[in-house]
This record gives sequence, C-alpha cells and structure tokens, in this order.
Amino acid sequence: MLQTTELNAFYGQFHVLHDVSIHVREQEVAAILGPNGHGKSTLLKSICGLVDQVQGAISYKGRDITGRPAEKLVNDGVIYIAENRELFPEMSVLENLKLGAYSKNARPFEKKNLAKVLELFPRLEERKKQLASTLSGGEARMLAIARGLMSNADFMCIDEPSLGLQPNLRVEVFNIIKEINKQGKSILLVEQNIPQIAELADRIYMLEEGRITFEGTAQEAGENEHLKEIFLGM
Amino acid sequence: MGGLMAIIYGGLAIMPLFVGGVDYMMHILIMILIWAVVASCWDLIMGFAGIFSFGQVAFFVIGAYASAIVSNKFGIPPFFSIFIAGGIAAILGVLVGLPCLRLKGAYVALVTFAVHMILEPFLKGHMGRAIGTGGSRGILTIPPINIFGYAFTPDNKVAVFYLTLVLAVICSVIILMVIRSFWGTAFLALKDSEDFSASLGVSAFKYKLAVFALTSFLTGMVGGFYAHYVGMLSTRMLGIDLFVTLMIMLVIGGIGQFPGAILGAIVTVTLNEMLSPLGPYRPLILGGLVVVLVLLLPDGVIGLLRRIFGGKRKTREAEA
Amino acid sequence: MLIEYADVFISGLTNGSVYALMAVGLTLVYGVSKAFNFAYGSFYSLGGYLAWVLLAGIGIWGGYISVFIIALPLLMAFGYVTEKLIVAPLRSRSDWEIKVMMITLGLALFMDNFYQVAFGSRMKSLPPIVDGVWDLGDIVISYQDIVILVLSVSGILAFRWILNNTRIGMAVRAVAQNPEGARIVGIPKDRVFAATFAISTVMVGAGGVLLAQKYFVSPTGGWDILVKSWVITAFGGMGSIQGGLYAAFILGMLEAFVGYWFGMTWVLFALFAVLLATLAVRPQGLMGKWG
Amino acid sequence: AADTIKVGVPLAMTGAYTDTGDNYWKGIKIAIDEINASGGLLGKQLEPVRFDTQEFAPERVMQGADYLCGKMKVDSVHAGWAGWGQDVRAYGKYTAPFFADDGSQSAVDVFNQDPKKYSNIYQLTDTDINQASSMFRVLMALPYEYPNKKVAIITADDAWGTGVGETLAKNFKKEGWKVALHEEVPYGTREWGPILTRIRKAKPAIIHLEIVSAQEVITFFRQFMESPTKSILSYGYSIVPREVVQTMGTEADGIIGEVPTAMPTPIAPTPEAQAWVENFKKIWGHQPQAGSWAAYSGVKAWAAAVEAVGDAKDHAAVCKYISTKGYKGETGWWKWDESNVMRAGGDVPIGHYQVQGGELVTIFTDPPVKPYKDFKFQTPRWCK
Amino acid sequence: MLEAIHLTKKFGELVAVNDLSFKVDENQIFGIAGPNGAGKSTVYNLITGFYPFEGKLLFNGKNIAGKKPHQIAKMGIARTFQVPRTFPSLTVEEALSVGSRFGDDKGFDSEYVDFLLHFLDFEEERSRNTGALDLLGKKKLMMGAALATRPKLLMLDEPMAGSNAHEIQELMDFIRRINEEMGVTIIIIEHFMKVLTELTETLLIIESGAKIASGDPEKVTSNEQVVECYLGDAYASDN
Ligand SMILES: Nc1ncnc2c1ncn2[C@@H]1O[C@H](COP(=O)(O)OP(=O)(O)OP(=O)(O)O)[C@@H](O)[C@H]1O
Ligand SMILES: Nc1ncnc2c1ncn2[C@@H]1O[C@H](COP(=O)(O)OP(=O)(O)OP(=O)(O)O)[C@@H](O)[C@H]1O
Ligand SMILES: [Mg+2]
Ligand SMILES: [Mg+2]
Repeated sequence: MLQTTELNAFYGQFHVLHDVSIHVREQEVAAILGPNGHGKSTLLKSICGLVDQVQGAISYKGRDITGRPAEKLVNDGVIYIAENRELFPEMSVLENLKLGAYSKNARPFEKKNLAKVLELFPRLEERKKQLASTLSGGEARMLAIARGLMSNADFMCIDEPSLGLQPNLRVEVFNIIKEINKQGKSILLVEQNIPQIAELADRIYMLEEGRITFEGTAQEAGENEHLKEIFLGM
Repeated sequence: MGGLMAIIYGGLAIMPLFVGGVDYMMHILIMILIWAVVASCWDLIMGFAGIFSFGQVAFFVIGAYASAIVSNKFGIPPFFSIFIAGGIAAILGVLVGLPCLRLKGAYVALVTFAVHMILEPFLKGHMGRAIGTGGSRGILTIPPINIFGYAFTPDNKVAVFYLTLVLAVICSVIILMVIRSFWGTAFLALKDSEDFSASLGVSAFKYKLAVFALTSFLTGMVGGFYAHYVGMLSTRMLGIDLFVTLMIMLVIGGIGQFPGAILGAIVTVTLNEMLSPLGPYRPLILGGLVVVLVLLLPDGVIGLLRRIFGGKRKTREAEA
Repeated sequence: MLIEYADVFISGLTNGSVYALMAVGLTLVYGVSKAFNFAYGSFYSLGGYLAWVLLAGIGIWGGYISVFIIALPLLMAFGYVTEKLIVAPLRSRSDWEIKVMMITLGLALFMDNFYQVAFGSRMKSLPPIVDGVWDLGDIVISYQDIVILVLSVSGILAFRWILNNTRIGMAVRAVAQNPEGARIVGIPKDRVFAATFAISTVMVGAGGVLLAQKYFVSPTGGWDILVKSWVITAFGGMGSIQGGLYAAFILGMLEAFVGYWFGMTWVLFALFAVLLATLAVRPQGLMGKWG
Repeated sequence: AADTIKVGVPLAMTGAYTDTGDNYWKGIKIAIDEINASGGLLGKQLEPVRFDTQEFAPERVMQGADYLCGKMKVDSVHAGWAGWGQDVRAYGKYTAPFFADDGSQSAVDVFNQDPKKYSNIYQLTDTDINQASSMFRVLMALPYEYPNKKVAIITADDAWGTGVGETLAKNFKKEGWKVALHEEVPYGTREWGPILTRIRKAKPAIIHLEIVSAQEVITFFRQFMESPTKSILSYGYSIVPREVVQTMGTEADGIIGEVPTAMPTPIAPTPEAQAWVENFKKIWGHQPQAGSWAAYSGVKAWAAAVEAVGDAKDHAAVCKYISTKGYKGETGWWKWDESNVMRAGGDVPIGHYQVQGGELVTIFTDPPVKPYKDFKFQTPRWCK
Repeated sequence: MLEAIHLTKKFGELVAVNDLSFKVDENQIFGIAGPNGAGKSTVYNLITGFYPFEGKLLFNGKNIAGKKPHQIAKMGIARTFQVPRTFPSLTVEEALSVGSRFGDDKGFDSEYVDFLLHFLDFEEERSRNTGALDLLGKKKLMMGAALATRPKLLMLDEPMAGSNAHEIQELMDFIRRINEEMGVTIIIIEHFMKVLTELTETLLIIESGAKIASGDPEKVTSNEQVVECYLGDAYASDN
C-alpha cells in the first residue's frame, strides 16, 4: 500500500531522515517507535507531503507520490493527524470537524462520519459550539483525531494519538484504531505510551537518529530486549 | 555592531574634508545624520521591539514644533529646548503607547499612524495656532542653537555638521546599548511569546512603554535639533513622502539590523538626491527598488555585507 | 428640523456605503493572510484608470457593463500575480508582516508614480453610471448614490454569506486561522492566499470603477481610500466582514453628523477618538478576531 | 558649458503640487526657448537647471537654494509656489534674483523683516489679503441683485485658504453681511453632504469656495447642483486648475473666479498679448493657465535687466535694475513695490472670470474694478 | 506554602473550576490529575494570574489574587505550559537568561544559568535555536527557564506527555532532584499513573472543576469514583 525507499528529509541544512525505507501493507497497522526528536514526526510528515525538502521515493498504491503536496494527498486518501493538532482555533468544534471532510472523497460521507465521531467522543458532542482555541489539551487531541477520521482516508498517519489523553481514553483510542483498521484502513502510527502497542501493530519500526534500526513483527519486537526496556515499559 | 557603527560615523566625519565648501553637500550630510537617528529609533521600536509604530515622523515633527515654540515663546535657549522637546515627545509617546499595549500588529500601526494624520489638522487648526504653531503658515523664524556664543546657523554648515554628528553618535550609542542590554532579549522574548515571557517575569507593560518613551524622546530631540538648524517649520513634513523615505531607509538598511538603519539613511538620501532630476521617475524607481530589495535582500545591506564577509548572524528564524 | 437630519442621515448612508465597499477587501486579505496591503489605495486607482482607459481612451462600446466585464478579470489576474510574485515569497521569512507592509508600500509608490508618468498628474473624470436625482421635495438623492449603496451593500452581504455558509468560505477562514492545518485537511493554502488577494483586488478595483465617476481618479487619490479603509477595518475588527460593514456605516454617519454639527475639520479627530475609545474597550475591534 | 547662463527652476515635480509645478514650467520653458532661439542672453544660451521641491518641506526648500545657488551657481531662480515664506529665507541667503508666485502675506512679512538681506526676492503676484479684497469688490460690483445679505465661506485649511477666508469674512461683515457659514476643510474632502445641508438651510446669496484643487471644487459643484440654492458661486482662485473647466465644460457655466497676474482671456488686451496667447496655445494645446504667464514674465523681466546691466553675474545690479526700472511686458508695465511685490493694478490687474460656454471669460479687471471689454456677467442658471 | 480557597472560574456557562480548595505544603511534590477538561490547566492559569477568578489564593500567607503574571513570577512561582512555548528568536542559553534576568529578584546570574544547562543535560544545545528543539527539548527548555527564575514553587503541566518509558524515567529523576537538591516545591499535572504514584506525596483528583479525591496517591488511585471516571477498568486491572 505504502512504501518509502531511501527517504531523506531536511530542514534547511539539517538532515533529519537518513535513507529510511519502510512499508505498510494493505489493512495493516505499522508503528514507529523511537526516542524524542529522532524524526518520527518528520517521517510521517514527509509521507503526507508536509515537508518541503525530501529525497528518495514514496509510493502509494503503486503510484509515485514523492513531492506531492498534502492538500492533494488528502484527495488520494492519505491523511496526517498531527502531533501538535493543527486545529482552527477561531472555529467551533463542529466547524473543525466539517472541515475534516473537506476533500472530495470525504464529502459524501460527511453526515455519516460526523455522527460516528461524535458518538466516539461524547465530550466533543458536548462541546460542539465551543471554539477550538479554548479546548483543554486532551479535548483538543480528541478533536484532532476526530477531524482526521472525518477525512474517510484509506491511509492514516497518526502522530502520537494518546498524547495528553486521560488513561481510560487512551485505551479507548486504541480500540478506535483497531476498529477502523478492521474496517479496511491502513494505519501508520507513532506512539510511545500504549502498553498494548504490540497487540495493535502488525509491524514495528524503530527510528533512531533518523535511521531505521529495527524492523519486525510485533512478536519479534517483543523479543527484542532493547526495545522492550525502552518502549514497552509503561 | 559597534565596530561597523564606528566605521560608518568615522567615514562620515571626514567627509567635510572633501565637500566642506559645498553647502548643498553639507546639507545632505547633515540630513543623513538626522534621518539616521530617526530611522534607527524606528528600527529599535519596530525591528527589535516588534511594535508596529508608525508614529515616528509625527514624533519628529512634534519635537521640532515643541522646541521651536518653547524657545520662541519662553526664550529658552535652543540648546535646552531640544531636550524639553524630547521630553514632550516622550510623554506623548507614552500616552500613545498606553492604548497600544493591548493592541496587536496592524492595529498598533493604525493607532500610531493616527497621531501622524491628526497632527497636521491639529497644528494648522485653532488649537495649534493657540499654542503658537503659526497655523498653516508655519513658524518661519526659529533661533539657531547657540553654544558659548557660537551660533550654529545654516550658514556654518560644517560646524552644524559636527554638532549633528555628536548628537547622532550619542543617540546611536544609546540605541546600541539598549539593543545589547537585556532590553533586547526582553523584546525578542515578548515578540515570540508573550505569555511565556510573562511567566518568566518579563513585564510587557514596562518594556513596551519604555521603548515608546525612549524612541519618542530621541526622535523628538532630533526633531528639535532639526527645527533650529533649518530655522523654519511647516506641516509639509507630514506628507507621505518623508514617511515612505524613512521606510525605504529601513528596507535598505535591514529591519532589526542595527546599525543598518544608518547605512540605509546614507544610501537612501544619496539615491534620492541622485534621482531627483528625474522628476516623477524618482519615486517610481524608488518604489520599484523597494520591491526588489525586500525580495532580494531580506536583511538589507547589512545582511548583504554579512553574506559577503561571512560575519556571524544571529539566527532569528526557526531554522536549524 | 427632521428634514435636515434626514438629509445628513442620507449623506451618512452614502458615505457608509462607499466606505463599506472600500474596506471589505482590505479586511479580507488581512483576515486571511495577515498581510497588510499598503498598495490597497493604488489598486483602487487601478480600477479607476482601467475604467478611464476603456471609456475615455478607447471609447469602448457598451459603457460600464463592458468596463466591468473587461476590468474585473484583469484586476483579478493582477491581484493574483501580485500575490504570487511579491507577497508569497515573503511568507516564510522572519518579520514577514513588516516586510509585507514595506513591499506593498514600495509597490504603492511605484504604481502611483506610474500613473503620474503614464496619465499625467491631473485627475481624470468619468461619465456617470446613471444620471439624475430622485427628488423627494426637501430631500434629493442622486441615482448614482443609490446605485453605489445598493451595489456595495448587496455585494458585501453576498460575500459574507459565501464566507460563512459555503465550503469555499469555510476554507478561506480555515487558511486564515491555520494554514498548515488547512493543508492537512486538503485545502490548498497558497491558492487560497492568492485567490483572496485577487478577490480583494477585484473588490477595491470595482470600487475604483464605481467611485471614479463620483470622486475622479488621480495618481495619489488612493491614499485617502487606504486610510479610511484601514480605520474601518480596525474599527470593525480586522478580518470581520460584518464588523467592517457596521463600522463603515457608523463612521459614515459619524462623519456626516460631526461635519454637520461641528464642522469638517473635526471629522478626523472624531473618527480617531471613536476608534480609540472602541479599541480601549475592545482591542479586537467591534466584531473582530485578533489580528 | 562656460558660455551658458544657468537658470534655476525649483518646482514641484512630484507629490501633491505637481500640477501647479507644470503650469509654471510651461511659461518658463516658453520664455527660455524664446530667448535661446533669438540668440540667447548677451550671446549666451540659457540653461535651465531643474530641482524638484516635492512637497515644500522646509529642509527641501533650503536644499533647493543650496543646490541651485550654492552648488550650481545659477544666475536667477524662477519658481512658482515656492514655500510661502520658507523660500524667502532660503534664497535670501544668496544673491541671485529669485522670482516666486507665493501670493502670500507671510512671505512678504518675512521679506519685511530684513528688506536688505532679501532684496533679491521678487513676488510675481499680490498677497492673499489683497486678492481677497479684490474678490470682495468684484462680488459687490456684479450687476446682480442679491436676494439677501448672507454669505457662506468654505476654504482649504492651508495658508492661502485661511488668509482669503478671513479677509473675505472681515469685508463682508463690514458691509453688513452675515457670514452664515465659515468652514475650513481639509484637502481631499469630496463628500459635501453635511456642509450642503447647512447651506440649503441658510440659503446664502453668495457661496465662496477657496480650495485650489479640482476634485474638491467639482464634487462640491455637482453635489450642490443636486438641489441648488439661489447663490452666486464664487470660486476665487480655485477656478485655475485646468481640469475644472476641462472636466465640466458648459456644466460649469455661471461660476465666477479670479486670477492675479493673469492674461485676460479669451481676448487679450493688446495685440502682443493676443499673440502670446496664440503662441501658448500652439505650443501646449490649451489656454494659458494661471501662473504660466507670470512665470514667463519673471524670466523675461530678469532677462531684460541682465541685458541692460550687461552682466548676468552682477546680481546686485540686476536686482537694482528690476526694482527700480520694472519691465515692459505684453500688456504693459510691470512694477515691483518697495517689498518687491508685483502689486495688482495698472497694466497687470487681477482678472475676474466667469465660466461661459465652458471657457473662462474675463468679465472684470481690478483694481480698479472695471468691466473687461464687452464681456458681461450672466446670471447663473440656478439663480434664475 | 500555597493554599487555594474556594477557587471558582466560569467561562460563560461552563464552570471550569468549581469551588476548589487545596493546600500544598513546603517541599512537597503535589500531583493533580483528573479527566481531560477537568480544569487542571485552568487552575494553573488562575494561580499564575492569566485569568481573574473568584476565591482566594494564598502564597506563603499572602493573597496573590489579582496580581499580574510577571509579578507572580517574581514572587517565586514558576510554571510550564501544556502546549510547549519557546522563543524562536532566542537560543537555549538566552531563553534561560530571560528567566534569570527577569524572574529572579537577585538579578542575572550567568553561573546559575550554566549550572542549569549542565543540570538539564542541555550543554550541547546551549546555542541552539529554541524553535528547532524537539518536544522533549522544548519541555526541558520550559523547565530550565522556569528554574532560572529561582522559584520556590514550580508548576509542571503534563511534562511527560509524548515521551517514552525511558524518557519518562529520566524526567522523573530530574523532577525529584529539583525537589530535593534545589528545595523547590513542585506541583505536577500528569495522566501517567506511574508518575503520580511514584513521584507525588499528595494527589488531588478533580473532575468537572471540583475535587473528588485527595491524599495519598496509592489510596486515591484506588478510589472507586476515580477508577470509574478517569482510569478505566483496564488500568485498574493493569495495576
Ligand atoms: N520545522 C523544523 N525546523 C527545524 N528543525 C526541525 C523542525 N521540525 C523538527 N525539527 C527537528 O528535527 C528533528 C526531528 O524532529 P521530529 O519532530 O521529527 O522528531 P520526533 O521523533 O517526532 O520527536 P517527538 O517525539 O518530539 O515528536 C528534531 O531534532 C527537531 O528539532
Ligand atoms: N477560555 C475558555 N473559554 C471557554 N472554555 C474554556 C476556556 N478555557 C478552558 N475552557 C474549558 O474549561 C475546561 C477546563 O479546561 P482545562 O484546560 O483546565 O482542562 P484540563 O484539566 O487541563 O484538561 P486536559 O487534561 O485535557 O489538559 C475544558 O472543558 C475547556 O474546554
Ligand atoms: Mg513527533
Ligand atoms: Mg490541561
């Protein structure tokens, strides 16, 4: 479904990703682990067309999408759910959600998806009219995820979905991801704090200093002592 | 910064050796120094403090009128009246600054520019005439600065030039010291994130007002100096021309690139003079030049010098 | 007595509609891209000169209708290209808001003096769109003013409706609030930036065409427009179309009544006094969002 | 280059005053070309050196003097509007004869502070005060029965406007008139609703408008005409911008106005003058404006003096000649008074016009108030 | 040291903090937890003077209600923000200097700034632009700048969010050392139970702006209501 080949990414002079090759199969959940600041978000953003300087190749459903800008990729079915949320601060929760369905292929499902995400996150239903800028940290995170779900994308890049969520919701989000995966979506995930990550992901990558240092199935990851110690300790 | 400033002023200081006999050239040099201070003040408040103050010309004119009126009406020697003028400009600066503290970006620009726009009808109107602005006729006789019996009139341009130079150097050193001191850091911090700065103990109120006061004081004082040099005043300085010219100085010098503004003043005044015979093509070319320069020289002449000589540059963007 | 006030009121209404028309484009661009366009007044003159060239210069067939048909696309293209060439490249720079002000100021200087070189310093006049007055006995209203009122108010309301109720409008607002976020949901932000700039150019240029017959066109005639638009925009709230509309009429009325009671010299003072008072209570303007 | 005589021409070439600058330039250009074509002055060609005074900021005015007289060493300076007193101080420092068209008492006041020092300064027109008095005299002399004794005065807020406004008001009051409205308005005023409402209420017999800028006076007229009162519309010096008659054509018929040191039109008083007008029209394609002839005559007056003295460099002698002898122009003698002001009257009176058939027609000259040729005042259509 | 008495904050209809009283003792690590939107960050904003409110706030016996944020900083209360703040125009060292210069009444102390850079293991980043730091770096920067004001009380808003187990462990060590070695009282908002139980001495749980439990962390986290509305069954069984 998605494949990167020797991907390199830069911010100005700063070389962040070094020859990163990963792939995500149809209907698969892949997770990227790695220490803070080692390029996980940059990898997701590069795939989703949000980084200006990338080299290497990215293909999606067999098509080369290297350098394709985010706004076009959304129509192709690739969506990024940002770590820092990127909401529209002066718009209500509802308007933010509606904008999540801006792309052509999401539009027909807007009503249906809206009902669904409001059911998934009752807190958002409660706060429909509130401006996004005044949401609490966790509420904003929910809105970001919900807005991403509105896009009806086939391939979702989710950056730290559990960031700032209360414990029971973290489990909830984990379930939601499982659920949408079951419905046929492929997911590439960056996540540090779901203990059950091994249970969720079909494939796990480890990204250190911009390089892939481990690749394997969840089971293989579980057997890797280094990984276990650092990432699956919570 | 200090070194470059010394070179620039040093270079200007020896100019009278070559053109000391030509009043016209000396006049240009004097005006360069005057505008250099005004542009530097503008750079301080806009480039460093990040406050879009568009009242610089207004404070200049306020200082000029204040000093002229104070010395004409109360017989205070111009040497002192220019400080009084600076004080008056500073007080007005604080008054204008107060409402601006709660405002942002283009709003601040508007409120400060409002001072500029209101100033002309005020000076021309009944209120202005009552305090001695001479209404729309202006003030046509203003005594020259007199130090120990030596009068600095437009007839002694070399003397006036060196006096201006002293003033400009003092003002520039003050500006430099402010930028180098913790003020500079406070401004950058406030510009980046006001709530983070506040949580670290930075008072936006205090520093913003202080910068309003300081820049209007210096600008007003230089305005006063100008009044006594030229010896006459009218509201015609408030046209858009001077405002734009000062802005061009900043563009050429580089915003937030002190002492770029001084270089900007030199280049702009010279260019303006050279283009003057072209009549309407002068502003046409200047305008086009601004567009091109903003695009090609993001940090003005200073940025260019840095690129050529590889001087160190304070990174101000979120780049690695 | 009442009749007199009716007269002043109508003059306020006329002022207001003219101001509204002028200010909306500025507020739009500022609202969306935080770019303050100092060449706004010169764009206004551009509309006027285009109309003049077409009507007086070429003597185009079809009068104002042809003028609008030809001038509007030209203005739109001009705005679009201007944004792409000189505003967009600045967006990624430090202090870009100041730089946009400066570059547009440079553009204004260039355009104004281009007009002077090309068309001379004298004002140009245009034939009226409609002639004649509506005589109500003690009050007369010129048809011209009515046309301006109707066109500007309906144009603005339509515009506001689009912004608030259509996908495109929502996209424009989204880009205004978070360009990166807009890209993530699939909105092409660069195109929206350029398009809003183009639309604002059309709005103010159309204003130039409409008002040229009333106020004439001259090389520096745009400054007045810029300043008034700026005041209205700040007063109404930068980025708020509705606020701009209210502000335009409030200021129009203010101008008429202050001019009537106290004299024209006080208008500017009153204008800024009201603006300051409003901003003191509501720093974001009447309806506005934060700049 | 040594065998040319440099002539300084500081005029507004950019900014708000560009158009008046153009007017003066047209006259000066004709004079210089004429002299050069006829073999030059003392055998030397005249070489104009232009300087852009922009918007007359004090330091700009000073710079002009330093540039033209100090650096370029010109032997005479021909300006138009030049700084309303600022120019007197700036050019008084030098010796080259300087001709201005300030028309302002403040310039004369500066001159009178030190007539010796400023002896090279010449004004080509009379002061605002005298011009306004002249306007008043002609208004009173019109063959027209005023329905009441009320006047509305609207002027620009510049030195010229306020000067004229105050003088007129004083004169009207002295004659027992009531000044129903006296307003100073800023340039750029184009919405006249509030003022017109008050005018319509007061129904004054005379409205005097003094803003030397076409847009303001045309918008005023058009908005006034939406529902006119029976008032004589007196535009004073505001009648001069060419755009006024050019734009309005016969629509402007009936408006009256005034120009000092102007060539009476459409028929000039003497054959020489008529020839001059024809020449001007041939060169520039339109009727001469105010200022063109004055500026032209300034150059010619100076040239005549240089011719008589025999040395363009002897500024003092040239000035003395101009002050004492004057100059004989197309309509007769130009004489400067002890303040070096070309006072209106004699062969160079103030012309009072009415727009008739879309052109300026001289109906009176003053002082003394005298009907001009056979041209008659016509009652404006809105007063009938 | 800090005592909140009947704190109430309303945003229109919404009561974000509802009659909340609590007390933080000198030298304590005090935890605050509760569901998303419970009002935790709002409590910080009230303490640091960002919003007006009803009720009383005593800091070392003095009422600090109505004071401006920068005044409160000078009194010795420092904080970090949930959404990281940085100074993109400043380097790490300069950012810490801002705290030292403006927040510390003793004035600028470059040795102390050096010490903090060392303490935070930030020496390599010293002249790095703060805008280009990664998430953990930004959080450390906020902590460092806050510490540079020499606070008596440091309030951290979800410092661990977005970090992995290893990094969390490191951060916990930091916080403990700040508390023990520098003698700074700490309030921490967190969602990680492990952090709260291991680090804090007193834990306050709020929901919808009101207190639902407080006291010993172990006990509080086994409170039925807390488990139900906040931790969830999965967590409870996990522990
Ligand atoms: N816009 C940017 N400009 C410059 N450098 C950047 C930018 N964004 C990220 N970086 C740098 O690139 C590196 C990788 O950042 P990235 O956000 O991809 O890391 P991450 O693995 O997602 O970390 P985190 O766990 O903090 O989210 C970091 O060192 C960061 O400082
Ligand atoms: N300015 C505001 N206007 C309206 N409502 C607000 C405002 N600020 C906060 N709120 C609301 O108040 C409630 C408390 O917010 P707060 O940020 O304190 O939550 P929190 O406990 O920190 O949650 P989280 O764990 O998600 O960060 C939230 O429901 C939020 O939506
Ligand atoms: Mg990340
Ligand atoms: Mg929070």
